[in-house]
Amino acid sequence: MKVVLQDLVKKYPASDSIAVNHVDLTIADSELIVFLGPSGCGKTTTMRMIAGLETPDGGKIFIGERDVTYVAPKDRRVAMVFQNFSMYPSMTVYENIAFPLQALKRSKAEIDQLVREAAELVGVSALLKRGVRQVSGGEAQRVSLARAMVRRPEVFLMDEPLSSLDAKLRVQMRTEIKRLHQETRSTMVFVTHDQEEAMTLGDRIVVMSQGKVQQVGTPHEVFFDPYNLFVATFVGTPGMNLFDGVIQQSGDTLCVDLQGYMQPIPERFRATLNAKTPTPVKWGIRPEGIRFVDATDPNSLAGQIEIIESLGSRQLVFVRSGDKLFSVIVDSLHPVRQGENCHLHFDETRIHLFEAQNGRSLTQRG
Amino acid sequence: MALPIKTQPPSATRQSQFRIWFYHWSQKNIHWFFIAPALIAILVVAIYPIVYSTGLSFFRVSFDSRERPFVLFENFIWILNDKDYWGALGNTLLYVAVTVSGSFVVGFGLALLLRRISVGRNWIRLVLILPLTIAPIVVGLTWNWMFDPLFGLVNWFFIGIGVQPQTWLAQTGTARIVVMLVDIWQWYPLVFLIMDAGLSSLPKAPYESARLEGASDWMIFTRITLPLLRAVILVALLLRTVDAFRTFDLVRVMTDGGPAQTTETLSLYLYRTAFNFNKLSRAGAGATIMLIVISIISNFMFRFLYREQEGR
Amino acid sequence: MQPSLGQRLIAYTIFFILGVLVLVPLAAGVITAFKPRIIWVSSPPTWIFSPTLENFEFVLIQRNNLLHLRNSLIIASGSVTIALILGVPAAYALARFRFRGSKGLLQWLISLRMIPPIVVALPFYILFQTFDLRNTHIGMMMAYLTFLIPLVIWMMRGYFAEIPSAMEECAMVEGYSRLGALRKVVLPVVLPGIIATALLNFMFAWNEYFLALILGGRDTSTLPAAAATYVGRAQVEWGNLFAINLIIMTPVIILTLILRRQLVKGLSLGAVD
Amino acid sequence: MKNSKLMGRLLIILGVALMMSMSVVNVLAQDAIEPFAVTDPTTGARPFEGQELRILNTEVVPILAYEHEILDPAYEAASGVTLVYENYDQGALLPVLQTMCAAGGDDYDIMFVEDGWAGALEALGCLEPLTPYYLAAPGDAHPEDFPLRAFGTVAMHNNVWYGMPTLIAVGMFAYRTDLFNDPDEQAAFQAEYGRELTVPETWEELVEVGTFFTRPDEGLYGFNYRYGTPNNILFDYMIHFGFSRGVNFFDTDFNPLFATPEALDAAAFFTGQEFLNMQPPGRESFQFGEVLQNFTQGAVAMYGTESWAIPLLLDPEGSTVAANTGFAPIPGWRNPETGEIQRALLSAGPAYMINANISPERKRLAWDYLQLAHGQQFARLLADGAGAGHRTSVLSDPEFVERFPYFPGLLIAESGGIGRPSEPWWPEAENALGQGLQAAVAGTPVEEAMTEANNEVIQIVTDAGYYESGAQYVTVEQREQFVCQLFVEINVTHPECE
Repeated sequence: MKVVLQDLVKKYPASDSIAVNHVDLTIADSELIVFLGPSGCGKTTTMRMIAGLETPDGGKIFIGERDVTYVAPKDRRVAMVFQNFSMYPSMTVYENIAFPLQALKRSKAEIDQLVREAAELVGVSALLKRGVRQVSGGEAQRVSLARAMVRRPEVFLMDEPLSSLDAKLRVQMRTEIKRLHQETRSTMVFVTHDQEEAMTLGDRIVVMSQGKVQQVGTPHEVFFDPYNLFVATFVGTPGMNLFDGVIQQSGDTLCVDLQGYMQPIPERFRATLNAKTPTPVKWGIRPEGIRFVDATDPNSLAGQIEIIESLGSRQLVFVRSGDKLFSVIVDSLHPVRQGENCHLHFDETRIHLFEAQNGRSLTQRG
Repeated sequence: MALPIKTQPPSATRQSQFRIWFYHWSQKNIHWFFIAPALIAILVVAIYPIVYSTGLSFFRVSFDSRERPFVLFENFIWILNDKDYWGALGNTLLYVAVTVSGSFVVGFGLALLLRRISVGRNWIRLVLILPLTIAPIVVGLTWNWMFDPLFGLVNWFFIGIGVQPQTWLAQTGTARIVVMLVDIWQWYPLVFLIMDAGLSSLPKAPYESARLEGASDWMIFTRITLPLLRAVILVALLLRTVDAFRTFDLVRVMTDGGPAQTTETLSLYLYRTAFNFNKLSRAGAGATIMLIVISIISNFMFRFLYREQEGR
Repeated sequence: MQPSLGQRLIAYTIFFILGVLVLVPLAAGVITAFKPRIIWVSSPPTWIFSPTLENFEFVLIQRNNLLHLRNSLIIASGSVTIALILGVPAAYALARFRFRGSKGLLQWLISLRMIPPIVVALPFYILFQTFDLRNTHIGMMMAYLTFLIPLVIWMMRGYFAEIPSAMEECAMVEGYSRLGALRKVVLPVVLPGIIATALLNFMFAWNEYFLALILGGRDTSTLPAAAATYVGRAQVEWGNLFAINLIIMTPVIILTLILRRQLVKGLSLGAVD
Repeated sequence: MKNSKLMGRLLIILGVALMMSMSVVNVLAQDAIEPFAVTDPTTGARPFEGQELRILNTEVVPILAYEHEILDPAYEAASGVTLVYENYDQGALLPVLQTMCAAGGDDYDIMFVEDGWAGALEALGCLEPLTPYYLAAPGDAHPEDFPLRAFGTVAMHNNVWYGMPTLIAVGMFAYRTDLFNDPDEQAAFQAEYGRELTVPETWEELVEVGTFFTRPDEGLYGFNYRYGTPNNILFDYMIHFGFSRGVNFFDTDFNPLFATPEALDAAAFFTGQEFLNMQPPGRESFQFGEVLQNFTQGAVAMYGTESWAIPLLLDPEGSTVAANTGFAPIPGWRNPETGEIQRALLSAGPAYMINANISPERKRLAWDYLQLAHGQQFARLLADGAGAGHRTSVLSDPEFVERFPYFPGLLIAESGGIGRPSEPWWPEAENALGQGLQAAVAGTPVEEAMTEANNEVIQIVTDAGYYESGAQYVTVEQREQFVCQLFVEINVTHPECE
């Protein structure tokens, strides 16, 4: 079932500051979409409006063709999994899963069958008789998934359901949710502040900040083609190297000046730069786009290795060059030593340019 | 997955303006649906009496005349010039300070102590909260009887250990202390109950790590227990303070404010002014001032409480 | 970690002393309730005597305190019930919704508990007079609500704040109205809290003296007001007084005994914010 | 100067006359009340059948208990009316009354009203004058059967008859006959003081005897008084020390008289160490209950009390010394000139009064009960059963006097009693004076304490506007005149009225 958010606005109660600022979004049928953003960016509020737990101050919400803006949550046929709540403490696992069905006034036999199916699907069949004290956090979260599924909702809403689990369990549950999505093919909205989760789960990612949608796109798009500075810095660990710079015409090519070293800028930016130089910009490059090269390489910037952090198979190296500190990711086998002098080469294709004033990407888009 | 789910027919896409407005309104003001009944009740049972008595304090109203001339601040001026009022205010503040801190220390101390033992906890708990279940007037009378200088058990206890019996409730020095002790006797169980419950819900982890780090009991208490229990402590203190301010029954039956008015609390003073001296509106003025004083104190405690809660 | 033997010994000694301090006055009172008139007081106290029920007979039958007992039961339980019905939803709203003035409202509510009963008495009397509520249980319950509602809201708010709001929101998404969610999901969880609140408030209502005295009529006068009549100008009728004291104490102590687990559980539920 | 003073007096006399005539007019202006009875002796009809009569009452003194036992069933059987009592302790009764009267409530038909409270309740319009009811149905009331002073204090206020006295309190003195009659004690006393051990007649004698009997090791003390709440202490001081020395509350212009040399002299004795030392510990807080308890438990040899306590002292179930209790007139001062012992005993007490806010029908019903409950018939029953009484005919009945030798003493006390002023502000003044006395007991120099109290009373009277309006304090003699006036109005004759 497709979900359409039309110019949604939500103000914080008890103050007039805006939580969700004119959000327009269409979520396709059977899509798993992830809302990603720092806390307080409005992602959860947006989801709660889809669920009906908050009423928008402006705009409309459609589920399928139905305008549900003013429909009570119980009548929206959505399901929601919450961040810090998983099981009703006064009920057993079985009663928990049966709970949404009781609201539909189904027969006992029908309920029983549906409960068992749902329990089977998330793997809690063995726990049905247990109470909340007798299940672990991960199991409780599975129960909440089963409870969400049992009603066959048109839309699944998940509000950081994994954030209270430990790292290993989180990865495991992530896979499970992905599998569930593939099996049920229902529309799923997943809210998280964890970009790794967003990247691995989402068909598409909605990056939000300060109540606004910053970018909507596939994980690949969001990572490799951030629309603006916010997305560029928020997505990716460690974040993009970003510096103020001035674009200069150096002969035929555009360059950015790095303490005398002129880094060429790809041609694709020329159109958006209005051919007016020198132009102040923010320029950036992800740590993965930097390589160590020999000192002989003319297209390189000299620097000194300050800190080395191991990331397992790779290592994160901080290199100082003048007043700038670059983070570089290289293979663990690459020999680096603290204090060593080195030379950095920037992959032209991975250079990002943003307008200095509003942070918008200068990449030309079709 | 074969079972068909009944789906409701799609609701009308065009909803009436009114319905939208109403939905909005009701969602925005949903809290009022819950609060309104209590608020209306409070309006009748609390605000009306307060407004009425405050209103009275601007008139000359007494239990000995039907005329009620408007006198503006006369009653307030009178009451502020009455040394008995200030005496009663001082007594009340002392009473509140001593009994609240006393019942807190005893109640909290016992709750802590109860953690140290394992056998017979339930029985001890039960015995300890008994005084709370007894009506203040009964408590006062019982202790009056205990302190009777000729026939009371306290007296016989003192004779037993070879001390001259004292006339506890008849001397200005001791009456105050005895009344406060009895108040503590009556109310420490409330603090005990709250603190006992608070202690039993403390997490274990900080204690274990502190102990591994070799912290002393005292350090654990001041650095871990107290901070973790701050909100609970404040709730207990607030509840006690609120009730201590309006103490009436206990003092009324034990000393009736005597001897020499050393135990006369504000409640008793107001009672005397209204019912013994017939000066209803003076009592109203006194009560108004008392309410202002109390609100200032409670406001102060509230700020403190909220700072704590928001700091988390 | 296990406290040392010495520590435990000290703890038990302190509990023993306190137990004596708590129990001796109560026990002495209870014993006196069974003493014949002539030895209500004596010097030294008499401990050996043939117990008599004449004090109870006098208090219950001659002075018709069964009526007061009934009044006490009706008024205390009734006022607590009404206070819960009115206060629990308000407490829920104050715990759940942040709206303009919600904090101020809470503070204001608890301040109301500090109103000296003297302030309330005459206005209530006139209110009773106007609406013909004199000598009715409903009227007395209204008067008691003055100090019960604030405490109910104050305590219950703590309990509701404990429960994640996601709990009832989840139920609401799963097909229940807000009220349905409250009833099916939240209520079972706060039940110990409600019981603790009810019990504490019952104690306050049951033991109330001043309002009962001024506002109570023949059909509404409660036990504490009746107890005070045994401290007369002529004499203190100790035996009768302790007999009625015992009657006042017993129901509350029995209730506390039955509900003590819920009381402790309930208090710890709300106390930890 | 002289002229203006004269004018002032004239004005006062005119004012008093105006007030009196107005009250007479008031009485006349009221609708005449039909003659009525709860049972018609000829037809047996019971017009009030099924009604309830609601009586606000206080605590259980045996007199009231007797009323319950004997009178009420008989009345209920005869009239078909149900009597509903509500009891409060005396301290709590006043707020209940005040609240009801201030709000014009009609919760109770008949109210127990102490003489000290009547002024305030009258001002609230809560008290129903009884004259018209008496004129319509005199029944068994017989108001002339009381000494004038007692009736004037307890039943009347501002020249209006409001109540039927339920009991009249006068000072009484009780002592332990077993101690006074013990030959060993007598011998020891003789040896120590060189005179016989007799029941003391003067306060000086009492101090001697009391000190003699004060033996804390045996748990025995000489004498016991109450010094508790402020108004009690004032009460006792005035009854037993002040009045007998010629102290009065006020002069005719409402100037308080508590710092005059006589008053200070009496106060010094009352609060002096000699007098305090023979009393048991705790005296500073003792009130009626405790002093009674001390005596009935055998802890004191002598005890000063009021007449209502007599039945309690004689009850073997209530007092360990009931069989050994003797009564005597309260001691007094020996007038050095005449050699006579001066005693002054305060008459005070409650009366049953009718709530002015109830319906006319209920008022008539209430009157019917009142005149029966406190009529001559019942007074005799009461004396017979409880050994208590306050009517002249009872107290002077030879048959009763033989059984209860203290009756004549009560009658004398009632006839000589000086009641409290029933001004609305009196409780406040009483409190100030009581506080002064308590301060003196606690050690403040008597003169200082009483002068301050006296000044406070002046302030209270000033605040009440009495000096400004030139109000006059009604003396005991004037009050007697009022009573006689009433008796003229209701066509009864009293031997004391001429």
